[in-house]
Amino acid sequence: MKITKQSIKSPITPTWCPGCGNHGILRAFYAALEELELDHEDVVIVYGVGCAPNEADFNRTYGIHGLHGREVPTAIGVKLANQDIKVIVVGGEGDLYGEGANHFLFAARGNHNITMLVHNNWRYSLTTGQASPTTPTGTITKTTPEGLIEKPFNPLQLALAAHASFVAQGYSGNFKQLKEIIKSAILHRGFALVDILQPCVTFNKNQDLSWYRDNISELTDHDTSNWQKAFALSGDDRTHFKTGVYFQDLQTPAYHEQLETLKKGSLLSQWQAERNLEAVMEDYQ
Amino acid sequence: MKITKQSIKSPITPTWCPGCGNHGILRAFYAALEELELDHEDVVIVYGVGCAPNEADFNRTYGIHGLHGREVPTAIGVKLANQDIKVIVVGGEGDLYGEGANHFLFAARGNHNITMLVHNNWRYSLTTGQASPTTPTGTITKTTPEGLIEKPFNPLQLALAAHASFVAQGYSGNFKQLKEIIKSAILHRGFALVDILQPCVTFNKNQDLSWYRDNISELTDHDTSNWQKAFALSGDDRTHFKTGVYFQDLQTPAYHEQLETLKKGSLLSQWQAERNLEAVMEDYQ
Amino acid sequence: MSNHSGGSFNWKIAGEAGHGVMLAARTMARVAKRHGMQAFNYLEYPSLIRGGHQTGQVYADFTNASCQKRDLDLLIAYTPDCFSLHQDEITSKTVIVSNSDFGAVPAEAQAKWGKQITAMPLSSWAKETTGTTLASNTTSLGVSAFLLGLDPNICKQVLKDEFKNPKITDLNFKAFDLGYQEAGKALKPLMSIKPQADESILVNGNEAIGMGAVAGGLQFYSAYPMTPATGLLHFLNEHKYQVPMVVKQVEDEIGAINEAVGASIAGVRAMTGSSGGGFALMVEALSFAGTAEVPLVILEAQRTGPASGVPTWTAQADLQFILTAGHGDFPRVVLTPGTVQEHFDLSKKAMYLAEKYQLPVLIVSDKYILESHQTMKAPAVKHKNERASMTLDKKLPADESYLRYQDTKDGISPRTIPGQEFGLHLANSYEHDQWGFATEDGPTIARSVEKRARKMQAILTDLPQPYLIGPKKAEVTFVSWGSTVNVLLELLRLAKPGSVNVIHLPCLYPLPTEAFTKLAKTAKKLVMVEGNANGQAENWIRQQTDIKMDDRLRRYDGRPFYAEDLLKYLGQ
Amino acid sequence: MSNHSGGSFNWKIAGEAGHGVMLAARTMARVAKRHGMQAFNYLEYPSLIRGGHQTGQVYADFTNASCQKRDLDLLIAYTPDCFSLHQDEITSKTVIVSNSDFGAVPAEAQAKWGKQITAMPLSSWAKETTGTTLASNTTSLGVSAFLLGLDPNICKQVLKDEFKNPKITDLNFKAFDLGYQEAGKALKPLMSIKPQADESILVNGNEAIGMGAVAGGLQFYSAYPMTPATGLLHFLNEHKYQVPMVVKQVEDEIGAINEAVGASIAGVRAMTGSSGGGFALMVEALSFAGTAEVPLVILEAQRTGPASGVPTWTAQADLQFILTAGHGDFPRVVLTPGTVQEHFDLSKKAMYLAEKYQLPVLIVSDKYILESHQTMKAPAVKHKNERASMTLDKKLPADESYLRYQDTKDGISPRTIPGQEFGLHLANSYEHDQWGFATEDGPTIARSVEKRARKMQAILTDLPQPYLIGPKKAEVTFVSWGSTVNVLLELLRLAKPGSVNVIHLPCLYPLPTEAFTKLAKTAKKLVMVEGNANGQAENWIRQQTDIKMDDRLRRYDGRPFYAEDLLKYLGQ
Ligand SMILES: Cc1ncc(C[n+]2csc(CCOP(=O)(O)OP(=O)(O)O)c2C)c(N)n1
Ligand SMILES: Cc1ncc(C[n+]2csc(CCOP(=O)(O)OP(=O)(O)O)c2C)c(N)n1
Ligand code: SF4
Ligand code: SF4
Ligand SMILES: [Mg+2]
Ligand SMILES: [Mg+2]
Repeated sequence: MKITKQSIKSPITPTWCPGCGNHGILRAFYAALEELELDHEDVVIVYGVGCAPNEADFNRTYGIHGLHGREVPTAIGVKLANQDIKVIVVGGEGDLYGEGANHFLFAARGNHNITMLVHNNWRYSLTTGQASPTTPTGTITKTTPEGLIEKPFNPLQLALAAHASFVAQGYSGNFKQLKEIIKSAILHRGFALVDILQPCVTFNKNQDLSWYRDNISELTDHDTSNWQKAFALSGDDRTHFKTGVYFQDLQTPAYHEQLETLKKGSLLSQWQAERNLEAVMEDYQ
Repeated sequence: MKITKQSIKSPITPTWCPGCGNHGILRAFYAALEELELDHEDVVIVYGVGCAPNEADFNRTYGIHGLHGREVPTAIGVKLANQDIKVIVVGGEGDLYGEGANHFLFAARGNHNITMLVHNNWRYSLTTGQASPTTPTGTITKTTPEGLIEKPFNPLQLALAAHASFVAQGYSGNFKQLKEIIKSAILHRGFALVDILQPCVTFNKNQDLSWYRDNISELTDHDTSNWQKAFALSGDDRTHFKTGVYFQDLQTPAYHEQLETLKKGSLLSQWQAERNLEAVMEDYQ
Repeated sequence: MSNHSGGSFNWKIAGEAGHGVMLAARTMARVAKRHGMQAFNYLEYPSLIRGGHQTGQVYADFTNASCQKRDLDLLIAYTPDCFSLHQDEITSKTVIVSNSDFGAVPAEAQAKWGKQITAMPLSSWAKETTGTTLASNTTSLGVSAFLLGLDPNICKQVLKDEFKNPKITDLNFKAFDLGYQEAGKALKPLMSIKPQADESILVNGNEAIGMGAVAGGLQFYSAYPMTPATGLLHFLNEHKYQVPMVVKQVEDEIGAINEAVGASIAGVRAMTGSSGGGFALMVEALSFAGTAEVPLVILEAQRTGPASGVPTWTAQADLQFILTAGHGDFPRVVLTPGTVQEHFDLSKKAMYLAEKYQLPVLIVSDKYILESHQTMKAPAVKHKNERASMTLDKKLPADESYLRYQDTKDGISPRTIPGQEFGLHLANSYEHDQWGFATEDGPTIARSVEKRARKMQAILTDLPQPYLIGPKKAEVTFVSWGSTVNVLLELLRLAKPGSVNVIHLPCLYPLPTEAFTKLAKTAKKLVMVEGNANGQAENWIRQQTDIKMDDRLRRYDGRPFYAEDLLKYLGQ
Repeated sequence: MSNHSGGSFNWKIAGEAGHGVMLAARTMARVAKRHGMQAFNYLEYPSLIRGGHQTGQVYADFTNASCQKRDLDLLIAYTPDCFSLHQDEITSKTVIVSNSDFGAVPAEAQAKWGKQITAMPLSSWAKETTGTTLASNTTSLGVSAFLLGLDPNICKQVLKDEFKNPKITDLNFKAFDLGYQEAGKALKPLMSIKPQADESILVNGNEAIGMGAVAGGLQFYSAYPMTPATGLLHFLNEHKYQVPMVVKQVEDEIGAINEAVGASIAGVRAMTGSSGGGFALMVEALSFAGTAEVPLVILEAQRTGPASGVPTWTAQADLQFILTAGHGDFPRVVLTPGTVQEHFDLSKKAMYLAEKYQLPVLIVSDKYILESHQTMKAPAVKHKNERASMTLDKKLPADESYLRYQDTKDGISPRTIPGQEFGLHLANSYEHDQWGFATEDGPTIARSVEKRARKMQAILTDLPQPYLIGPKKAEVTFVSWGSTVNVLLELLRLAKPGSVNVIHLPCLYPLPTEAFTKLAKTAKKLVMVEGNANGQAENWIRQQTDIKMDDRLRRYDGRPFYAEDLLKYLGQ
C-alpha cells in the first residue's frame, strides 16, 4: 500500500514540544515519502535514541527503534539483507555524530545505500540540554558551565572527507526545499547525509526562531558534482547556513551493488531450503 | 633522569619482523625524545593494541598498554589529571582510525594536548593482514577476497575537518624528517596527529619497499598556517605521498589551558587532604 | 494513610511535563525539611520533554519518612486525567485541589469525590501575581501550606533560597500569599505542623553519591549523559568550582571510562557513571581496570531494561550483569546502598576502597532512589582523606628495582604514578609480569591471577556488612539490597510490632557470606524483595551461601514497591 | 607415551614464527587422517608475527585421538631452544630430528639425549630441491613419513591437495622425497602405519562452527577480527562464493553486532563473533536483540583474559560474564560444545534455535579447540532447513490486526519481515506493546517481561542435554563443559576401566537442571574440571541445582589440561 501523509500516521500523536522543529521535519518527510510513491512495507526506518527518533512511535512503516548511536550499522544490516527495501535512518546529531560518529564515517566510505536524516538541534535534548557535537564553542549548558571548550563538528565537511556520495543541508522550517532534498537523498544510489537544522525551543535558547530566520538561506547556483567547491562552501561561515544539496557523486556504485553475491538479487531471496556442503568440505578432506 | 636512545630501551628487544617499518619509527621516536631532553618519568606513552603498540614492552618510561582503539581517551585522562606530563599515543591505523575513530576526532576538536603517532601500515597486521581503514580500494585480503569495496580514509583530511591543530605526514624510512616532525608534534601545545607511513613486509606486499621508495617525497615550500592549502594538499593525490607538517594552529589554547580549575596547576597537585562540604551542601539545606 | 494528628502528611502534585510539578514537589519536600520533618519526594515522569504525565509526591513525618506512600492527604491535580490516573491513591479523606485553568473536573470524578474537590485557577493566580503562569507552582505551594498548616515564613524562606534573585522572589511571595489566602477562603486546614529544629539536608540518591564522592576526594568525573545517572553529572558540574575537580562530558561511555582510567593511573581519584546501556559499553574497560589494577569508581544507575527499556522508570535488574561483567576473572567490589545516607557513606567509602585495593568499585543504585529526594542528617563539613597503597613522596631505590605489580602477601602492590622518579612501570591491559611487561609464560600468568584474587581476601574486613533492621526476632524477615530497603523501613513502622524485620545488604560483591548466613539463620521465614523478574540477588545468595529463601516478592513493571502492598502480603 | 605397535603416533614440530611449523602440523594431521586415523593437532604460538616460539603437535591413532599428548614419539626441532622448552615431552624413546640449518644442538641436550638426536639440514634440503627454504616443512614431512612408516603416496596426495598448483606440487614432491630418502639413510622407521578407509574431515573448532552454520542456513556474518574468533571470519570469507552469504568485516564490534541485528530483522540468518574483549563491546546490543526478539547467533571465542590478556592462549573464564551479560533480564541460550563434531552440530542447531525462539544464542568456545584441528566424521552433504516462527508467504489480515509481539502461550510470536504486506511493526529496543510501540505502562511492561521469559520454558525440550561418557558407574565422575571434554575423552582411554566417567554439559543456559541432577546423583565423587580460577561453571551449577562438587581441578595459565595430569590426580 502506497504511503500517504495520512496513512503513515500511527495511532500515537507526536509528543514533541509545541514549536519544536521536529514537527516540520516530519511533515516534509511524510510529503517526500508520499511523492516518492513508496509502499509502507517496502520502507524500513531505523531510529536512534533522542527526541527526534521518538518519531518511531508516530510512523507506520516497518521500523527499528535501535540503540543510541547505533542505528547506522543496523540500517546497513537491513540493506545488505534486503536491498529491495528503502532504508532510512532518523536520529539526532548527538546520536549520529557523537555516540555513533565512527559508524557514520564508515557508512560514508562504504557508500552503503542508506539515507541518514540527522535532526541537528545543537543539543542533547532528550537528556535535557547538554552540549552536543555541533554545539558552538563557548555555549553554556548544564555540562559546560564555563562555556563549551570543543570546536563544533562540521558534519558536511566530515562527511565529504569520508567520501560520502550525497551531502545536503536542510532546515526544518523550509518545508518545500527539505522535502525535495529528502526525496533526492532517498533516490540517491549510495550513502546520503541530510543534516537538518532544527530549533529546540526548550533547550536551545541561543538559537531561537529569530536566529533561524536571520541566519539561514538557500544555496543557489552550485554545481553539486564539484567536491572541492562543496567542501569549501560548507565550511565557509559557520554562523550563516546555506541549505541545499552540496554534493552528489553519481559514479560510485553503492556497496551492495559491488558485492558479487548481491548482484544476483537480495540475500533474502537467495535463501536455500537445502544447503550443500560439498564444495565447502573439499579443503578439509 | 633524561631519556637517551640507550636508557629508554627496556630489557626486551623489539620482536617486529626484520624489515618492518616499526623499527625505523622507533629509532626516530627515541632520537626525538633524546633531543627534547625529557625525563623518563615525565613521559607517559599510551599504547593501543596491534603490531606497532607492541612497542609498549620495548620502552622504559611510564606507560599504559591500553585497549585496542581506546588509547586516546586514556591519554586524555592522563593529561587532564597531570598536565605536567608529556602524553604520547602510539597505535596503529586500525586502532586509531578504525576501532577508535570517534575518540580521535573528538580529541582533535577538543584540542587535547596529546601527540598521536599513528603507525599506518595499511593493514591489520597483528591479526594477520586484514583490510584496515586506510587500505586502498580494490585490495585483496583475507576478509576482502573480491577486493576492498570501501574508499580509504584520508586521516589528514579527517583530522583537519575535525579541527586538529597540528597535522603531519611522516614516513618510517625518513629518519631525519620523522624525528623532527615528532619533536614538533610533542612540543605543540594542543592535539597533534602524526600519520606515519610504514611498510609491513609480511602482510602488505602491494606496498613493498620499492613502492615506498617511488611514491614518497618531502613536502616543500608549504605555509603550515594555511588550513585550506593544507587540506587541498593532503588530498591531492593519494598514490603519491608528501611528508612533512601540513598544518599547525598556534592560536587555539589546549583544552586543559581553557579549564578554570587547571589554570591553577595540575589536578594532581590540587589534591586536598581535607575536603570541605560547606559550599557544596548549601543548596540542599 | 498517614497519621494526621502526629504531624505527618502525604501530598501529591500531578500535571503535564512542562507544568513544573517536579520542581514544585522538591520545594514542598524542602519546606517539610525546614519544619524539622523527615521527607521523601518521589517523582514519576515519562521519557519525553513535553506533554506526558508527571507527578511529584511528598511524604513527610517527624519521625520517619523513608519512601512514598499511596493514600493521599492532599492532591493538587493540574489536569483532568489526574483523577483516573490516581484513583487508587484517593481515599474518602483526600482533599483534592483541581487547577481549573486546565479544564473542568470530569463528571465521573465529580460524582465520586465531588465533596472533596475544590477547583482553583492556580495558573491564573500565578499570572495575576507574577505575570507568568509558570509560577503556578508557587500558588500551589501557598494553597498547600494553608491546608497542611505549614508555617508561611518557613515556606517563604525556602522560596527565597530557591529563587535567589530578589525580584523574582518578591513576585513569588505574592503568588504564595494569594494561594494561601484563597485556600483560606475556600477550605479549612487539615492539620497543623509545628516546626522543630532542622538538622537535615534534602538530597536525592545522585546528589548523595556526588556529595559522598566529593567528601571522599573525587577529583575527576567523566561521563556521557544517561538517565538516571545524568543527575550525578549535573551535580558535579554545579559544584566543580567549589572543590577542585575536572568534570567532563565525553563523546561516549567508552571514552568516559577510558578517560577515568587514564586519570586514575595518573594519580587522581576518578569516577564514571551511567545506566545499564552505557555501562554495557564500559565493560571492556572494566576488565582493563581490573587487570591493570586501576582504582576506579563506577555508578551503575539502573532503570527498567533491557536495552533502551523504559528510561525514566526503575528496576533492579542489572545486578546479575554487574556482578560478573567483564571478560576474564578479576576482583571488584559491588556496593548496593539503600537510603540516601547510605549512598553518601558508601560513595565516600568507594573512593577509598578503590584506591586502597586498586580495583573497580561499582555503586549500584536505581532510578527510584537516585531521583527521589530524601532527608538525611547533614554530614560533617570536613572530611579527611589519606592516599592509600601509593608510594607518593617515598624515595624509591635508584637501582630501578621498584616493581609496580609486586607479588605481595595481600595482593596489594604499592603504586607509583607518572612523575615519580624510579617508579617507571607499564599499566597493562595484557597479562603482565611484576614490572608490567606483557607475559605469555604459564606460571607468571597463574601467579598474576592469584595475586589479584588475594586482594579479595584482604578487603573483606573493610567492606560494609549486612545488618538487621527492626526487632531481633520476627515472623517474617525480608531481605533487601539497594533502594528497596527504603520501603521496608516504612513497612517496619506500619506492621504489627514483632511481625517483621529486615536484613539489608549494602554490599553484594564480595558477599559477606558469614555475616549474612549468621543473620539469615536467625530468621523464621526469609522473604527476598527485589525489583526484577528472575531473582538476581536471590540466585546470587544461593550460589554464594547455603541460605535459601522461603518466599520472594518481585516487581518488574518499572514501579517501586509500596509498603502498603507488603503489609497486605503479611496479611495485615 | 602412545602405543607404537597399535598404529598411533605423537609428533611435534617446533620453531620460530615464520618457519611455517603451524602449516606443517596441519599437513601432518591431514596425512594421518588420510591413513584413516583419528588425529588431533594442537598449536601454540605467541601474539607476535615473527620471532616467537611456535609449535604444532599431532597425535594420531586409529581408534581415538581427541587431544594433545605430552610424551613424544618424534620431535622435529627447528631451533636450539626447542630442547629446553620441550624437555618435559622428551622421553627416553623420543626420536629427535634437529634442523641443523638453525644451529647446533646445545651441549646440554646433546649430553642428555645425544643418542636420540639426529641433525639434518632440513632447510638446505628444501632450498636444494625447491629453491626456497620455505619448503623445509615438506622435507620435514618426508623425514617424518619415513620414521613413522607412513605411506609416501598418501603423503604426496595431501601435498598435491594443499598446493594445488602442479609446478609447486612437483617441487614439493622432490623435497619430500629427499627428506624421505635421507631419513632412510640415517635412521630406522619407528613403526609402520597401515592405511585404512578415511571417512573423516579435519577441521578446527572455528571451521566446524563455520561449516555447521553454513549447514544451518547462515546468510550474514559481520565481525571485527580478534583472536581466536578470526578463524571463523576467514573461513566464511573463503567459502562465501560457494553458498550465498554476505561476510563483512566491520569498523568495530559494536557495528558488527548491530549490522547482524539489522540483517536478522530483515529476515536472513545472521551471526557475529569475537573474543571476550570484542564481545564486551557487543553487550548493549545483546540486550537489544533480547528485548526486540531478534534471532542472532554469537560466537564468543574465549582466550586468556582479562582485558587484552594473553591473546593466543586459552581459557574458559568468560563464562560467568556470558551467562548474565547484558542489562535487564531477557532470554538467551548458551551452548558450550566440546569436540569439533559438537561444534558443527551445535552451530547448525544454533541457527535454528535463534530463529525459532527469536533470541540470541551464544556459542562459547575457546582458543584451545577453536584453533586445534581434530578429525570428525564427514557430515552429510545436504542439509535441509525450514524457516521457523515466521509468517512468510502467509496472507496476513488486511485489517492490519497483525501484532509482532503477540502475547502467545509459549511466548513465541510469529514474525513478519520488511516487505511483507500487513505485517508492519516496530522492532524496539524500548520496552514495547504487542505492535512494538514504546510503552511506559506498568502492566504492559510486566506482561512483556513475562512473555519473553515464557520462551525459556518452551525451549527446554529443544536443547542439547548433558550426557554421560564412559561407564555408568565409576569411582570418579568428571564434569566438563566446552573444550575440556576432549582431554577427558583421552583420559577415559588411559584410566583403569571403571575408574572414571564424565558428565559433559553442551548447554549451560538454560541449564537442563533435571537431566544434570539425575546424572550427577549417580556419581560417587564429582570433580569439576574447568579452565578458570574461580570456578565459573561450578558456581553456576551450585546456583541452579542442589548438586555440589566434591572436588575441582582448575587451570588458568593459558594452557589446556593434559590427560596425563588428570591421570596423576586419580593416582594412576
Ligand atoms: C548508550 C546510551 N547512552 C546514553 C543514552 C542517553 N541518551 C538518550 S538520548 C541522548 C542524546 C540525544 O541527543 P540527540 O541525538 O542530539 O537527540 P535530540 O534529543 O537532541 O533530538 C542520550 C545521551 C542512551 N539512551 N544510550
Ligand atoms: C576490542 C578488540 N577488538 C579486536 C582486537 C584484535 N586486534 C588486535 S590488533 C588489531 C588490529 C591492529 O591493526 P592496526 O591497529 O593497524 O595495527 P598493526 O597491527 O597493523 O600495527 C585487532 C583487530 C582487540 N585486541 N580488541
Ligand atoms: S526538547 Fe527540544 S528537541 Fe525535544 S521535543 Fe522539545 S523542542 Fe523538540
Ligand atoms: S607483521 Fe608487518 S607490521 Fe607486524 S611486525 Fe611484521 S612487518 Fe611489522
Ligand atoms: Mg540533538
Ligand atoms: Mg596497521
